This record gives sequence, structure tokens and C-alpha cells, in this order.
Amino acid sequence: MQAWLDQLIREHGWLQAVPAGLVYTIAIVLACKLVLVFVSVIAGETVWLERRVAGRMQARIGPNRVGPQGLLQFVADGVKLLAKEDIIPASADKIVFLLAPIIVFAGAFVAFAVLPWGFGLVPADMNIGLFVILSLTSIEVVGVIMAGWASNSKWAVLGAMREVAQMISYELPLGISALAVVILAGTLNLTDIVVQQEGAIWNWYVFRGPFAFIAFFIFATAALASLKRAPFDLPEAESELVAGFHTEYTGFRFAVFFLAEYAGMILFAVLASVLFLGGWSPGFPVDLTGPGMRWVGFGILFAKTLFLLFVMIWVRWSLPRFRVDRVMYLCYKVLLPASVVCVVGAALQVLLGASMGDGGFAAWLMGR
Amino acid sequence: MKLPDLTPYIAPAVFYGLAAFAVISAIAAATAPKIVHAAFGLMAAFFGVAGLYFMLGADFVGLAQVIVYVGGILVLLVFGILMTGKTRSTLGLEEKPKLLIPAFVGGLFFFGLLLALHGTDFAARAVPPDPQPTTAPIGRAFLDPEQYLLPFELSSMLLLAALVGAAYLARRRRT
Amino acid sequence: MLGLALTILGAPLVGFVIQFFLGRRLPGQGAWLTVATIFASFVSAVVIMASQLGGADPFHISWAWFDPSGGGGTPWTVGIHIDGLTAVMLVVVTLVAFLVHLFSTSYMKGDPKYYLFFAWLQMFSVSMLVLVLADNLLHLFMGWELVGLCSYKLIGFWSEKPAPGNAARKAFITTRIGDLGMVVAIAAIYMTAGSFEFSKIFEAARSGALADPWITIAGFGLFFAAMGKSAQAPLHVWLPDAMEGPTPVSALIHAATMVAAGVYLIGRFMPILTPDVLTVVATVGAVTAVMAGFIALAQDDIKKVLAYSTVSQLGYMFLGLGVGAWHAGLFHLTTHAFFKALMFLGSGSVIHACHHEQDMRKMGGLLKKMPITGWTFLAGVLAIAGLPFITAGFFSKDAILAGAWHRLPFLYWMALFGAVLTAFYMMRLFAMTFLGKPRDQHVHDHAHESPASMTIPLLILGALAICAGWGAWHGILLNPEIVADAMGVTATGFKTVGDLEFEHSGLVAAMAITAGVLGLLGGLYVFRFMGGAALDRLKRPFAGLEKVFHRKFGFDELYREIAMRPAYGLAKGFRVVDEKGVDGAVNVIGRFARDTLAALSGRTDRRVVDGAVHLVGWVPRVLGAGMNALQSGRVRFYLSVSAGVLALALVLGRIL
Amino acid sequence: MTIGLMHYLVVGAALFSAGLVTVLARRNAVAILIGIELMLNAANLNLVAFDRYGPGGVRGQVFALFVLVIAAAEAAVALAILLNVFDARDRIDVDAMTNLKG
Repeated sequence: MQAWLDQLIREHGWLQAVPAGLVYTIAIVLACKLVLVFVSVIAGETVWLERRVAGRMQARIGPNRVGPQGLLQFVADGVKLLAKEDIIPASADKIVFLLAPIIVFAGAFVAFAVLPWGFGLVPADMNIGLFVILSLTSIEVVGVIMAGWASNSKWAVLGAMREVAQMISYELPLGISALAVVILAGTLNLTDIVVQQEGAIWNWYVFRGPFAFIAFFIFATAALASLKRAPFDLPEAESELVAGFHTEYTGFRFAVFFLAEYAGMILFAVLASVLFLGGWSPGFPVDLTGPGMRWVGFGILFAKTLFLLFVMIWVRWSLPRFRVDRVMYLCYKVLLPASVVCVVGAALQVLLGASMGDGGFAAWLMGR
Repeated sequence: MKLPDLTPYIAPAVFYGLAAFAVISAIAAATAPKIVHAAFGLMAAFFGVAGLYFMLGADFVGLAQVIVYVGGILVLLVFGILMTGKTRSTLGLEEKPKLLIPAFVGGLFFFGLLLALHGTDFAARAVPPDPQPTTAPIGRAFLDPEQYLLPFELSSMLLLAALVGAAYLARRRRT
Repeated sequence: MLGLALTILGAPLVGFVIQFFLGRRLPGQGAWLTVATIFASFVSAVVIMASQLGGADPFHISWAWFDPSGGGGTPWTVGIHIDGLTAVMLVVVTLVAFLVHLFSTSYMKGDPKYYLFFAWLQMFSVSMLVLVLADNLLHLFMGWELVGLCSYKLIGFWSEKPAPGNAARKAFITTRIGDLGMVVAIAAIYMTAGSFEFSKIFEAARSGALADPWITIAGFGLFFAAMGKSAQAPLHVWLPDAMEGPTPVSALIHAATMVAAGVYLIGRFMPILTPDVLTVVATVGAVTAVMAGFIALAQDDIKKVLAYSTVSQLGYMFLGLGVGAWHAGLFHLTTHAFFKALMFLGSGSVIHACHHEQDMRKMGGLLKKMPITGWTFLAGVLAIAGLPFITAGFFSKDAILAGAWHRLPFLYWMALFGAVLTAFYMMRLFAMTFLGKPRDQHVHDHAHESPASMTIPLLILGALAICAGWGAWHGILLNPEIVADAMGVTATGFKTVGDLEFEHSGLVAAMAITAGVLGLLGGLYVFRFMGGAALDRLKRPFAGLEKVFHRKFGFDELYREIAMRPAYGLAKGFRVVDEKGVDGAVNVIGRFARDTLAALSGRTDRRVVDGAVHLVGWVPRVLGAGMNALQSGRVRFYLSVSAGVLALALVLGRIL
Repeated sequence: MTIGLMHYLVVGAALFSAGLVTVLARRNAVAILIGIELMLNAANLNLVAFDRYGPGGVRGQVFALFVLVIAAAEAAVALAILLNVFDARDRIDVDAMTNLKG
């Protein structure tokens, strides 16, 4: 981004009068705003998508009044939530109660900064991008537990504890299965990972060997679970816990939690597309690095994301909820060992691939 | 009109901001009347320190700090607080620390450390080189038998032992 | 080639790990998995042998393992060495192991530890393969010890019964005694040659760095180890007892893994064995061959007969090695592997059919009931007896005899006599088991032919027992030149191997043929047609001898007398000394002290000492009351004080 | 106006002292753990700072990561022990833990 800014400064004389640092700062703030607005809008539309899909699956229509096909429904919802009374329970711990939504929101949104939306369309192209995402999403956990505790309500505390236990547990298979791709790719940089998947469809990491293939499903399952989406929605099981950790939140603060949840969905959908499904690669060789073509790549990635979002919604409205001990069983006794196997397998794949060379397995076996 | 160039001031400003944030949070952790507040103060301090790591060019350590300390240890501590409290009133959540002697000792200690720092010449570089990516060198250092492979494996054994030990200790007793 | 070698090792190793940890849960308890992995090894081994026989160069690769000097020295290595000898061993080991695995799938059916049996069987094969593929002595030693461990687990597989456990311990301890020699040899070689690697060791022997006396010590040490592993007198006692293990294990031990290790070791180290050592090797081999033959003559347990015949045949192999006809010794190892595996699996089939009856006196007439087992068994018998021209055993044994004739004629005569014995007792075994009338109608009625997974290995091995020697006409199998080329050395102090062509013509071969046929016909006549009364009459003059043979020359009793009884006696003696001598003295002193000194000291005690003690006690009590306040058990208090003191030290240290 | 090694060391010293005060002032064992974590963090900050201003390499960062591992193990075991103490005593006040007999 700095290169682009430098060019901008060079081309526009009046900018040269402004100190460079200030330009950078303003540009960074603007970029942040842009991502924020963009993600918020997508998140809002995802809510709309969810409601529409749910409607279809239950043989009803869903919201279709506000805007074309109800596309502006989230605006109406937002306005309604903003207009509501902002209640802070009397026995709540006020400071923590107010801080919690901010932390959850920050945890969910900051991670978007390192996602590559297209070649070069990265707000912050870090060389350890994947690690950044994994660590930033763990911040959300703290916000959840703060919210649960500060509400001073047993539903909130129980929901928060369940949720935190679940999120922390599923972070392990999530991270480890992503590691399988990292080992195959040899980098943590998300742009590089996508670039390696360009070309034919079998270059996508999900199709590069059995371990990455399994890892993809582990990743998807673990992502669902750490997003508290059905069938892993025990922390918010409305029949048991009212609404989980945000039971006591209303109005704007509730909207923030709500938005953060859908932002998390988008985050993981994009991440899964980038890691396993080739990112902006359409599945056949085409150069998407040019200035205009980047936005085509963006569209392709966006389509993949939408598809994954649709799958998440589909799963939610199709499957019944897990029992709480089964959730932990699945995590620690199924997904975690399986993901470790994937990582070891991927490492072996890399090692063997390196030692086998061009001739492949048969040539290697015969000592060439 | 040319505005003064503020670029050289950004880094110090960020440093002082982060340092103040970390230290104030730490002091809050030390003095907060509620233990949960202390824990959240600790979290803020963690973030401050993580920011300082980034300033030091140690991005990997900084992120590890966030994922392990904030995502792991801190949550564990808060869990500990919640599980060792029975009801709100007797939670032990409300505890006014007796600060007089500890503050005196702590202040004296800080003063002593400052004196020690002041009198020591560390032979440090005034301006370090540009930060390089650290993830790969750290990984190589960990897995190099000549460097830290043995401690690395030992620490994995330690973690395993701690995991098993903690699970064993914390299991529910049938009484 | 590396890939193939790693497949040979890796496939069964993976099989072992999976089988050991997950075998119980796999469908069919995972037996098919181990069969498949060992088959993969076998296929790779065949490919390797084909390329070696086709004249490929020996393959060698090694990796640094660790540096014993901590840096700067030559690292110890692990590595893979493949030459003609290795290739042949690989095929033999993997083929026999594969057939044994296949056989076991039926034989062990219904055993509660079914999956575990296959896991250890697999590991046994892996160990042997490690040993064979090793490129240095240390690496070989690891395989060597692994073989010992696995044999211990397998012989004692039915450890809930006491006999297998004892047999397993006996095998383990006896071979461990032999391993002392191995350790000595390793030390001697490393000290002088400075390396464990075979090629470097041979190089050192050639250049004179590895010279007398160390080369002789190393040779004797290696042979001592081989004696333990390959059951040469007087360390052979464990092998017959090892029959307590499941029969497939016996087949594997006797044919391909355990006992072959010793022969392989000596074969591999031929280049550094001095004439003295070789003479000892040959002599021990010949003595063992004859002695074990006698013992086998007087055994009634079908597996015991086979066990002693193995000991005897191993003696032949060492004889062959010792007289310098080492290709013949190894050739015999190969053919013996086939027909001995065949006969063990055949006996397993018989035992299986007769509901675990092993006593030959209760068998008889089984040939009609179990045609496949019986006829293949006959092939084995003919092969081991050396029926001329068509069986594999003939070629290999003849080559050994020819070698002995050239080198040590006296041993040749012994060996020839052993050949007669061999044919005789093997025919006895066959006649008692398969021919004649059933001696125990109950057992006979139950007998039935075994399922296909057991007979197929028998058929394969039967074919091999006959055919494996035919290549010898053309010098294909274990062609001495190929092997010698591959090893890149010739035995020191001897005629070169090339001089020892197979000498099938002439006096030697004629005598060998006569011996074999004589033994076979004699055995057939005596045990098939002579009948009970005449047999008894024939036996009568030899009653005393038979008793000696039946007692196995009293080795077990001998060891009990010279090793175990003295140890027990010593222990008993110590106990007596302890109880009577030491305790008595203590008691005397104690009585004196109690009666005389104590009275005296009691008085002193109350007056003087107590007063002082009270004084001493009073002081700390007063002090302690003060210190008690400090020793509160409160962590924070301790910490405050120490931190405060540290802080003060910091500050004062700077200011002052 | 550059930030040197000393700046970081002073911050580290301050954090360490704050941790010390926490440990000394609190009776609740979890709070004491909080103080210990603060002190470990201070040490870590020093390690990374030395690494940055030292001769190069990643030695300091590697050590910081080891400290991280130890801290995680320590927190897990300590909390397990505290839960046990809580089971036995119904409180986790360190001043009350003056004998080990449960």
C-alpha cells in the first residue's frame, strides 16, 4: 500500500506539502473505515441471506419488503436496534459490561485486515497473515467471557463458560488443520498461499493429497464450532440458556455482538476459500494480477465465500443440536487426532515429494 | 506553507502510548479491588506488551503472546476465578488489597531496578537494523539440533506432563 | 534401490505399529494387513535380488547418527548395505516370513491374543531385516538384539502357561551369554579398526590395522555370539525348548530369522576370520551336527526331532563356513530355510489336525488323511536327507562335504556319518507320523486336512525344497563369484572361493549319495516294515545309548550342576553365614550391652545427661518462641521480606 | 528522539514491580498467579528488547517463547491445584494455606 501512496504523493503536488506520516496515517484510517464498512454491509446482507434461505427451507418467504427482495432489511433492523433503549442491568459490572462488545467487535473485525481479497487487494499484507488471524480471533474469547461475567446473570455466565470452553477447544483443530496447508505451502502469507493455488483446479490445496482434503473438512467443522453455529450452538441454545452470553445486552450493543458473529462467519468463509479453495483462482489458468483483473479475482473469491456462507446456513437449518459432552468428544477425540494426523501426513508428503523428485513414486522406489 | 514533518515522532509516540497503557494496566491489575478487574487489567497489559513486541520487530512473539497469554492463560485465570467463587457476595471477587507494605516494597524494588539499570552499560546498539521477518529464523532455531532442538522437545514434554497432570488434578472426585 | 530397501523395512514396521496399537480393532484383527505388508517386502526383495543377480553393483548408503565425541569426531552411522549375500538373505527371510504369516492366519485362529501374535511376528521379521540390511556392526547389533527380544516375546507367547515362559527366559538368557562375545568383538574391532562399518573393518583387516591378537579375539567373539544365536553346542540348549512357542514361530525361528542370524554373521565376517577361528568354527559345527543327530534319534515329540535336526543342520552350515566353503554354508542356509520351514509348518498342520497332540507315538498313518501335508512333508524329508540330484538339500550338503574333504578330512567323515544319521531319523519321523497303522485311533479319527491358507504355504515351500537347488547346476543361485564380487573380498588364509566349485562327481559325491540313500532306506525299513517286536529286539543293545540321547547328552543337567546349583549353594551358604555368624555375633554383643553397659549408662544418663539436655532444650524453646512468629507458613510474608531485602540490596549496593 | 534499549528496560522494570506488588498485596491465589504472569511478561519484554538491540539473531525471542511455554504449563497446573484446594477448603486464600494436610 505504501508504494501506491508514494505514487499518489508524487503525482499530486498538493500532497507533498503535507508531511508523509500524516498522509500515511490518514490513508490507514481510511482503509480501516473502508474495510469496516464493507464487512459490515456484507455481514448485514448475510443476515438477510440467512433469513431468506431459512425461509425457503421452511417453505415460507422471509423478509422481502425493505428494498428489492428485502435486501435493505438489515438497515431497517439496524435502525430499530439503534433506536431501542440502551439498558445496563443495575447489578452489572459497568466498565466490563461496556468494554465487552468492543473487544468482541475488535477481535472479529481486525482480522479482516490481513485477508487477501484479490491480488494486491490486501489492507495489510503480512508475512504471517494466517497466524495473525488465528491469534486475533482468540481475542473474541475474552470479550465473550467479559460479557458473560459482567452481566451478572446465571444464563450469561453459563453461556459464556460453555462458549469459551468450546471456542478454545475448537481453536486447536482449527489451527492445526490450517497448519496442514501451511506445511504444504511453506508460508504463512495468505497471498502467497493463494498464488500457489493458481492455475488448474487440482492446484487448490483441498485437492492436493488426502491430508489436505481431510484437513479442509476438519477446518470447516472446527470453524462452525468456534463460530457457535448450529449444530454446535449450545452456548446460545435458546431453549436452555435464553441467549447465552449476550442475554442481558440490548439495542446497539446487541447489534454489535450480532454483527460480530456474522463477521466471524464471513471471515472463516473467506479464510477457508483462501486456504483450501484457491482463493481468487477460478480453477483454470488465467492471469488475475493486472490492475483491472484483480477485481475479477475479487468477484471469484466473493462467489466462493458466498457459497461457503450458504453451506453454513444450510447446515444450520438442517441439523439438530449436539449434546454438550458429544461436542467435546468430537473435538478432542476425533478432530484433534485427525488434524494431527493431517499435519504429520502433510509433512511426510512434502518430505517424500522433495526426495522423490520429478519421476514420482515409482522412480523413487527403483532408485531411478 | 509547509507543515512540520511529524514522521520521526510517530514511533516514540506509539512507544510511549503503549508503554503507558501497559504500565497503567499493570498497576490497575495490582490495585483493582475486584479480582476479575485485575484479570482484565492483566489482559490490557498483555496487549500493551504485545504492541511493544511489534515495535521491537518481534511479530511472531507478539502474536504468540496474544494467542497464548490472552487466548489461553488469561481465559484459564478467569475460569479459575469463576470456578472458585460460590456466590457473588462470598466470591472472593471483592477483595480490597492491603496495599501499604506491598506498595512500599514494590516501589523500593522499582527504584532499585532503576538504579541498577542506570549504572549498567549494556553495550547495546543505539539504532537497531531494520526488522526482518522472524518466523522462519525462529522455526529454524527451534529445529536445529545445534541450537534449541533439545530444549524445544523438552518443553513439549513439559507441556504434555502439565496437560496430563492438570487433567489428573482437576478431575472430579466422586465423594 | 533405496526406495526398495526402505519399503522392505518400512512396510512391516508400519504394519507392526498399526497392528500393535490398533490391531484389535481392525477387521479380522488385522492379520491380512501384516500378510500384505510382508508380501510387499517380499516383492521388493525379489526385485533387489533380480538386480543383484543381474550384476548390479552393491548398494551402500549411510546416514550420520550421532557423534560420540560430541563434535569434531567421526560420527557413528546407520546405513543400508545391499550385496549378493544380503539380497539372498532378504528373499529367504521375507519369503519364509510371508508364508509363515499366511500359515498363521489359520493356525492361530481363535487365540485370544491373535492380533498381538501378528504384531510380534511382524516385528520379528523387521528385526531380522534390520540385521540383514545393516551396513555396520553397531546397526547389526541393534537388529541382533531386537531379534532376541522378539523371539522372547514369541516363544513365551502363551505366557499364561509356565513352560513357554521358562523356555522364553531360557532362550533369552542363553543367547545373551553368546552376546557377550558380540560385545567383546565389537569393542575389539572398534578399538583397532576405528569404525563399525563393514567395508572399513575389512579394509582395516587387509591393511593390517586390525591384526593379531585383536582380530582373533574379534573372530572368536563373533563366533561365540553366533553359537548362542544359531544354537551350536554347547549353547544349543535353548532351541529345543523354544518349541514351547506356537509352531509358526518355530518355523520362523528355525528357518529364516533367529538361527539364520548367526550363520549370516559369520558369513558376513568371513574376511576377518583367521584360520584358527575357522578351524574352531568347523569343528564346533561338525560336533554339533553329529551330536544333535544322535539326540534327534531318540526324541518322540515331533517338534523336538525337528528342533534337533535344525541344530544339526546349523552345524553343517558352520562346518561349511569353517572349511572355507562359505558360499556352500550360505547356500545350505537358503535351502535349509525352505525345507525346514516346510517341515515345521507341516508339523504345525499335523499338530493342528491332531488337536495339539505332538507325540509321534500317538500318530501314524496320517498320509491318507492329510495328503497335501504328508506329500509336501516327504519332499522336505527327502531334501534334508539329501536325496541325490533332485532335491535342493543334496546340492547344498554336497557342497559342504566337498569343502570339508578338501580342508579337514576328519570332519568330513564326521559329517558324512551325520548325513546318514540325518536321513535315518528324518525317515523315522516321517514313518512314525504318516506311514503305518494309526497308533491312537482317537487322534486318527480327528485328523483332517488343514485349510487352504495352511496348505498353500506348504505347497510353495515343497516346490522350493525340491527345486531351489537346481540352479546350482548352472551356478546361478548364490554363485560364489557373484557373492564374492559383491562383497569385494575373499576369505583370508584360504584358497579363493573360486577353487571350490561344486564337485558333484567323484568319490565325495558318491559317498554322500550313498550316505543319504542308506539312511533313508534304513529308516524306512526299520520304522515302517520291521514291526514292533523286531524293533524292540534291535533297540535292546542300544538301550543305554538311547537313554543318553533321550536325555540330550545331559546338557541341561550339566548346566544345572555347574551353574545353577553352585549359585543356589552360594546363596544358601551366605544365608547360613548371615543367620548364624553375623546375627550370632550381633546377639552376643547386644546381650553384653544390655546387661552390663546399659545399667551403668542408665545412671549416668539420668543425672548428667538429662540435666544437660534440659538445659539445651530450654534455650531453643525460648528462641523458638521468637522465631515462631517468622515461621508463619504465610507465603506472602516470606516473599515480602525477601523482595524487600533484595530491593534494599539493590538500592544500597548502588548508593554505597 | 529515538527509542533505545533503556526505554524498554524501564517499562519492564515497572511491569515487574507491578507484578511484585500484586503478588504481595493479594490473598487470593488466582490473583497471585496474575502477578506472576505480569512478572514473567516483564522478563519476556526484557529478553525481546535485548534481542533487538543486541548482536542479532533470534536468541532472545526463542527464550521468550520458552518462557511462554513454561507460563502456560505453570498456569494450567497451578489452577488445577487451586481447584483441588478449593475442593478441600472452600477457599483459595494463600494465607489460609499454612499446612499441607488436606
